[in-house]
Amino acid sequence: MNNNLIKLYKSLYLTRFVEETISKNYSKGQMRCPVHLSIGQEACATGLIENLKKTDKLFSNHRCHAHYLAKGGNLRKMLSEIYGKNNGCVGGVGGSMHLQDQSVGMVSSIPIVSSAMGMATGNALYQKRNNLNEITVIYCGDASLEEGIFFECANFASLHSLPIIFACENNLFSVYTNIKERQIDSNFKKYASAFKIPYKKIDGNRVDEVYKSTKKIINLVRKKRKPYFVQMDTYRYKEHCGPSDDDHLKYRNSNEVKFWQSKDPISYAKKLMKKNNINEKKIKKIEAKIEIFVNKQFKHAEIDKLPNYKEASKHIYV
Amino acid sequence: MNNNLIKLYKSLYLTRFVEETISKNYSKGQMRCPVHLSIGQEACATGLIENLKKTDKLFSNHRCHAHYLAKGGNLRKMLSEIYGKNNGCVGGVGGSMHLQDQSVGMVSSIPIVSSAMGMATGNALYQKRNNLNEITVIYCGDASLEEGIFFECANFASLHSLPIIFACENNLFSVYTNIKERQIDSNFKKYASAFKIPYKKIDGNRVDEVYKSTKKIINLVRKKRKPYFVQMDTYRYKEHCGPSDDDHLKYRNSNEVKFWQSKDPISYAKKLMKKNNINEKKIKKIEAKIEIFVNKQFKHAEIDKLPNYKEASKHIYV
Amino acid sequence: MFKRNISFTEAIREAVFQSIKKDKKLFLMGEGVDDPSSMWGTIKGVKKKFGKSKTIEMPVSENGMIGVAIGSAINGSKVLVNLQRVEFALYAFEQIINNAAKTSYISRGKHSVPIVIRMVIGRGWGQGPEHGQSLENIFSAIPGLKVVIPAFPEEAKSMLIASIFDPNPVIFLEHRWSHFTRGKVDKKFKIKKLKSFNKITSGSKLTLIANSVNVLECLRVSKLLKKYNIDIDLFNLCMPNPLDLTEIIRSVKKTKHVITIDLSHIRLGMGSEIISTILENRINLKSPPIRLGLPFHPVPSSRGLVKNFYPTGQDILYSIQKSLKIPKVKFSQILKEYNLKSEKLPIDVPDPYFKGPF
Amino acid sequence: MFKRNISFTEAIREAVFQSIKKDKKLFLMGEGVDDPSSMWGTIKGVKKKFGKSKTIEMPVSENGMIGVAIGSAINGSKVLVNLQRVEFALYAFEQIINNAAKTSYISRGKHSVPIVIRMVIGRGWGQGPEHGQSLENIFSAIPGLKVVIPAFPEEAKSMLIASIFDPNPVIFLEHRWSHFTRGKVDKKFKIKKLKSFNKITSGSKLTLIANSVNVLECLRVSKLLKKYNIDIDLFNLCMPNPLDLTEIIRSVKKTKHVITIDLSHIRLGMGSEIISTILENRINLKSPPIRLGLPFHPVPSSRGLVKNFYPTGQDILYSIQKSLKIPKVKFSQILKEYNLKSEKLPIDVPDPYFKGPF
Ligand SMILES: Cc1ncc(C[n+]2csc(CCOP(=O)(O)OP(=O)(O)O)c2C)c(N)n1
Ligand SMILES: Cc1ncc(C[n+]2csc(CCOP(=O)(O)OP(=O)(O)O)c2C)c(N)n1
Ligand SMILES: [Mg+2]
Ligand SMILES: [Mg+2]
Repeated sequence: MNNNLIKLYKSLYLTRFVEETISKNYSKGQMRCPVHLSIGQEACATGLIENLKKTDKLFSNHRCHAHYLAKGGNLRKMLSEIYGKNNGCVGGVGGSMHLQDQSVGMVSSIPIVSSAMGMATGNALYQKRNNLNEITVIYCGDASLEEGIFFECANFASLHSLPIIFACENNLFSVYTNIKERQIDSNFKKYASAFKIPYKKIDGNRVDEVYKSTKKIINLVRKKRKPYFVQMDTYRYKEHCGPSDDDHLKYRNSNEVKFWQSKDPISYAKKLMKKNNINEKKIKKIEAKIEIFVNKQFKHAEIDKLPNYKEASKHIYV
Repeated sequence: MNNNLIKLYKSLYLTRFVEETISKNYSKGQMRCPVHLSIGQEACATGLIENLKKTDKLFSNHRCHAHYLAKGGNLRKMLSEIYGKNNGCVGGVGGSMHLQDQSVGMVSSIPIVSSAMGMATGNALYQKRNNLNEITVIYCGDASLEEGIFFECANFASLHSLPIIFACENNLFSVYTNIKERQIDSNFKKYASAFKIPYKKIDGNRVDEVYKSTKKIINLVRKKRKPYFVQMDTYRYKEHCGPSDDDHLKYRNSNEVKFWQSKDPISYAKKLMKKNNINEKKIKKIEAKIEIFVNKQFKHAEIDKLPNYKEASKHIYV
Repeated sequence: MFKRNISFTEAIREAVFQSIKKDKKLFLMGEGVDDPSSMWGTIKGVKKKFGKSKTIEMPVSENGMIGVAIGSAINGSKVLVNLQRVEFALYAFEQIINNAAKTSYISRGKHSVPIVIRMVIGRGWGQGPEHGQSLENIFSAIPGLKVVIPAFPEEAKSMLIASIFDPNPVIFLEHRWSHFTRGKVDKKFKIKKLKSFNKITSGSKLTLIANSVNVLECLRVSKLLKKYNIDIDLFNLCMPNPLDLTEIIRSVKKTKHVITIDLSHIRLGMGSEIISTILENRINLKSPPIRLGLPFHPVPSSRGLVKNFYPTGQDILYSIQKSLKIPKVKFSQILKEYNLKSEKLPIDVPDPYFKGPF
Repeated sequence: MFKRNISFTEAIREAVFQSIKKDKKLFLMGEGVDDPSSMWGTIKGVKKKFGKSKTIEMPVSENGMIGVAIGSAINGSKVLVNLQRVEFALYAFEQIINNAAKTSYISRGKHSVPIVIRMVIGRGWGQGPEHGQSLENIFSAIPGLKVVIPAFPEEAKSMLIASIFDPNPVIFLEHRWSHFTRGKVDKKFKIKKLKSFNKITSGSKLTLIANSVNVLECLRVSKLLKKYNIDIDLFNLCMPNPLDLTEIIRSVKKTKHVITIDLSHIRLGMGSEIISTILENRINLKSPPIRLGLPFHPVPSSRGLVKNFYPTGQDILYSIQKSLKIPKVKFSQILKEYNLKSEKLPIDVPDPYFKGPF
């Protein structure tokens, strides 16, 4: 249990520290692409993905840093990509919204809302047809449930009983717009039920709960080869796109903000560790090690070279 | 009651006779466009639409003859359109799949599955915003519930509480493909519930039931300004597209075909009338009158002129 | 090389059957993929012959379907998607343009998308505005897609095989009228290289570029003109994307006369790209280039309205006369012979000539 | 006529506000239509000023949204739809092409679709392959759509008003960099006729056609060349669909030199249509036409990779030299002056010149 907690915390803290560093350094103007930070939402990524095997496949959207890191994606390549450098995971053609790392099963991040949904479903079809022991996870936001393609994929996944988990991070907002203005309520069970897809709602800020619940779900999906819908309620701290807070804009209720801050996934995990007799010192040591590692990767990315413009016209076709 | 039954029967018989005549004459090669006949499904159109006001707006799909006629669309113009003639309801540019008659609120038929859904929802939004006492009805097939746009519209209609009825004719097939191969089951309540849209399933072959149930529903939608989903199970007799039977292809179970034929909406309505002491003679008289009328319209359409090709380049813009 | 006279439909089917045999990673997907019509017989019996794992019946959800095809394909499946009409793909433009076309580019070639999306172009019998578009120029304006349009049975077979075994996403456009053509087709399975143009007839007087059913009409015209000593370099633009105009440039340098025929609208059609490129290449034409194709409005349904809509053999002849300034007397003789040979059939069904054999 | 120096953003906003005042049938629709960003301020405060009935917040469902807009519009509403990026419209191509573009045609003018779909074209700051496309050539290949692309604040205002009061569906493309431009804009509300071209500078030596941000670069070049006695007929192709080339034909007949710059890819871009049409019109150019625009591959994100991707002032100058054969000495002087004036700024943010005022 303790080992597990530590593993989870490492992943959480890595993600948080990487994104805090992005946030801190963004204004230097070297990360010249839009960034969508997951700060506040880390447990949704860590808790579930920690249960996946390397061979399991992950798909993501515009807010993909946490998923990439939790899946074990190469940090240096991620940062180099965000810096627009030649060592980027896709050589700089994609930027922050297109992270992928084939070597760990982080297949694709697509910044068009719900666009990765079809590909993920196709991936699960492939796994099923070829009797692979893998599963597919598609991370999506609450707004992605408003795109027709989600329903098309849910229908197909259910009809063909595919090993796919729709992992929905409900942070209540699409950019500045509350889910109340977009959907009739924020209980997604109704969508899953429409396709007889089993559903579970999880507190997305509690890494232990996400971990425990999704462990069972993942086992089920792997064994039974059928889809599952997981709703993880959570909250984003920073602005939708960019490095800063935007609470001054007042589109989010300040009590709501406070409520979610009191449920901070990192603090929560820390408390858990303490409860399990992992002391402050040990935690600090873990954190320090991560920080050193992360800072080094940032340095690397900063000094990586810009790609040669001739690369831009390559790979249009295979 | 009797008057009502007679009215319903007239509409049913008109539709049946028109389509039987199309079927009979199609091989003469003068109706040179694809036709999707509603023979067997007439009660879904008649029973519901008979309750609508002229100002209520109707949208349809490729299988639009019955809807057009039930809504009071001009028969001559419909036939002329199918014959590709200049008196066609859209001057011959559309053919059988694009019937519309503004004067009676038959707004548009679009032969791309579910494509009229968005327009219908927008129409209901217009009615709501302008406090009109109208409602919108969108006829759609079972397959149209597989297109993402249906879910997008259902969400929007529910969220904004729009006066729209999703009138789904479930004939169990999309072309030759059984619904079992396309959806997890054929109870559409699950889709309606996903958006908290009230739902009712009706025997689509019993015109009295369709009429009674939808009367209440239409009143409700008109008063409460909110959407409703109506599932009408029914069966098409002819091939998906074209004038003939295709039972020799055996894509439909012969017992199933027989079962539905035993539930023929015209025979059923006839029995009803007899039960209500409308005698055979009276019925024959009604039918004869309709037949004379219809035959005359066919003659008209046959001798209508082909449109001048110069019309083809008009109305690209308003 | 053993060639039989078979139909375009049979050629497609043979390509599908042989490809499934060659590569067990291939499967078919579509609405009604194994129904009694089975894309007008082009894929009839796949399930019966190869088992149900080779055909996946799809809900009527085009965008999701293309997404699923892409997702299967980046893993190593080869997917042949079947759409009865080009228009149904409009629902799937998002997946086609965002994912099919860009996956190789974005992944720096780590992912490939070996899918073929067969789409049928409707014409005749009152198809009308939403069942008669071709859109090949639009697909050809998207980098990362390949666009293939066979005109003859032989091309249908060899290019479908080539498309299936191409690692890139291919939009495979079949004209409904092409299905009826017949011609000699090699029985062997062979993976040829896809190329933009197939040369159909050779000549020195004029370069004529068309594709799909328009090529058939051009062939008839070219054969006729040959008798009158007017020999034409006729090209079938069978892969408009990616577009390699080398051969065309060479031909036009020789002929100094060029006519293009677009399957879709003239406006922003392949003809516009071809002609601009020719001009950029400093070729001095002896007469202005001519573009034929559809006028810039939707496809009307009635046979009364499609008169003057689709380019005809006569239109092509007149354009050639205009370009080459064929003497009046000679031209009226040509026209007479053309009219004699072309039967007076309704405008909305394929001319018997179109059936071939080619 | 009272003109003030305002930004493109303010011009758009003024057009929206004045149009709402003029016609109570108008309302706005979109994702985040009244959020704090409100399309980068272009529609800020509509709700506050005109009440919540004028803005309809939409779920993230683009195809449904466009369908809803069309359905409202055929009844008599005027709908202004707001999309933050062109790419999001890919989900809605079905509704745009099947219904928005064809409703007037199919209904024989009984229905009209007075909607305007504003879409923003991304560039710079690493937008990348799915946030940087423009697709104006694709929309312009669809009959029944109007496509409008303003370059200057004045155009932004007058053309948005004209688009809103046009009974047809209008794709209104705004380049993200245009938002920062400033210029003199008439305060009055006036419904002008939409036309394909606005003439920006007059001259006899060469016809230069561009749109959106490329016009700004052209203007700079044209002004510079004027000093060297090279006067240029510069046209802003502000409505590529429907396309009326009369003015261009006239200009090229005079100048005999033509260069086009596409906002999107050169391949099958507006330039190809323009140049083909010029040639069909039997105009003897003195040098081959030149097309500039984007190379035929997706938009990369990194600033290292967009080098050589977007046409620059230098590219334009070199092309003009190539066309006019400007003597070497003179040209190097021109180039020197150009380079002096254009600041060395990062490639992925708008040049300060782009801000105007114009
Ligand atoms: C098809 C499409 N429409 C709109 C956008 C603009 N957009 C980018 S992110 C976003 C919000 C998505 O919200 P959600 O799915 O809940 O994810 P979150 O940002 O909250 O993590 C929107 C609307 C887009 N990228 N793609
Ligand atoms: C988007 C789209 N995909 C496919 C088709 C081909 N198609 C025409 S009718 C039809 C069947 C539709 O079935 P359903 O909605 O149940 O209506 P029915 O024909 O049974 O009345 C199909 C698939 C189409 N017209 N549009
Ligand atoms: Mg969200
Ligand atoms: Mg059906």
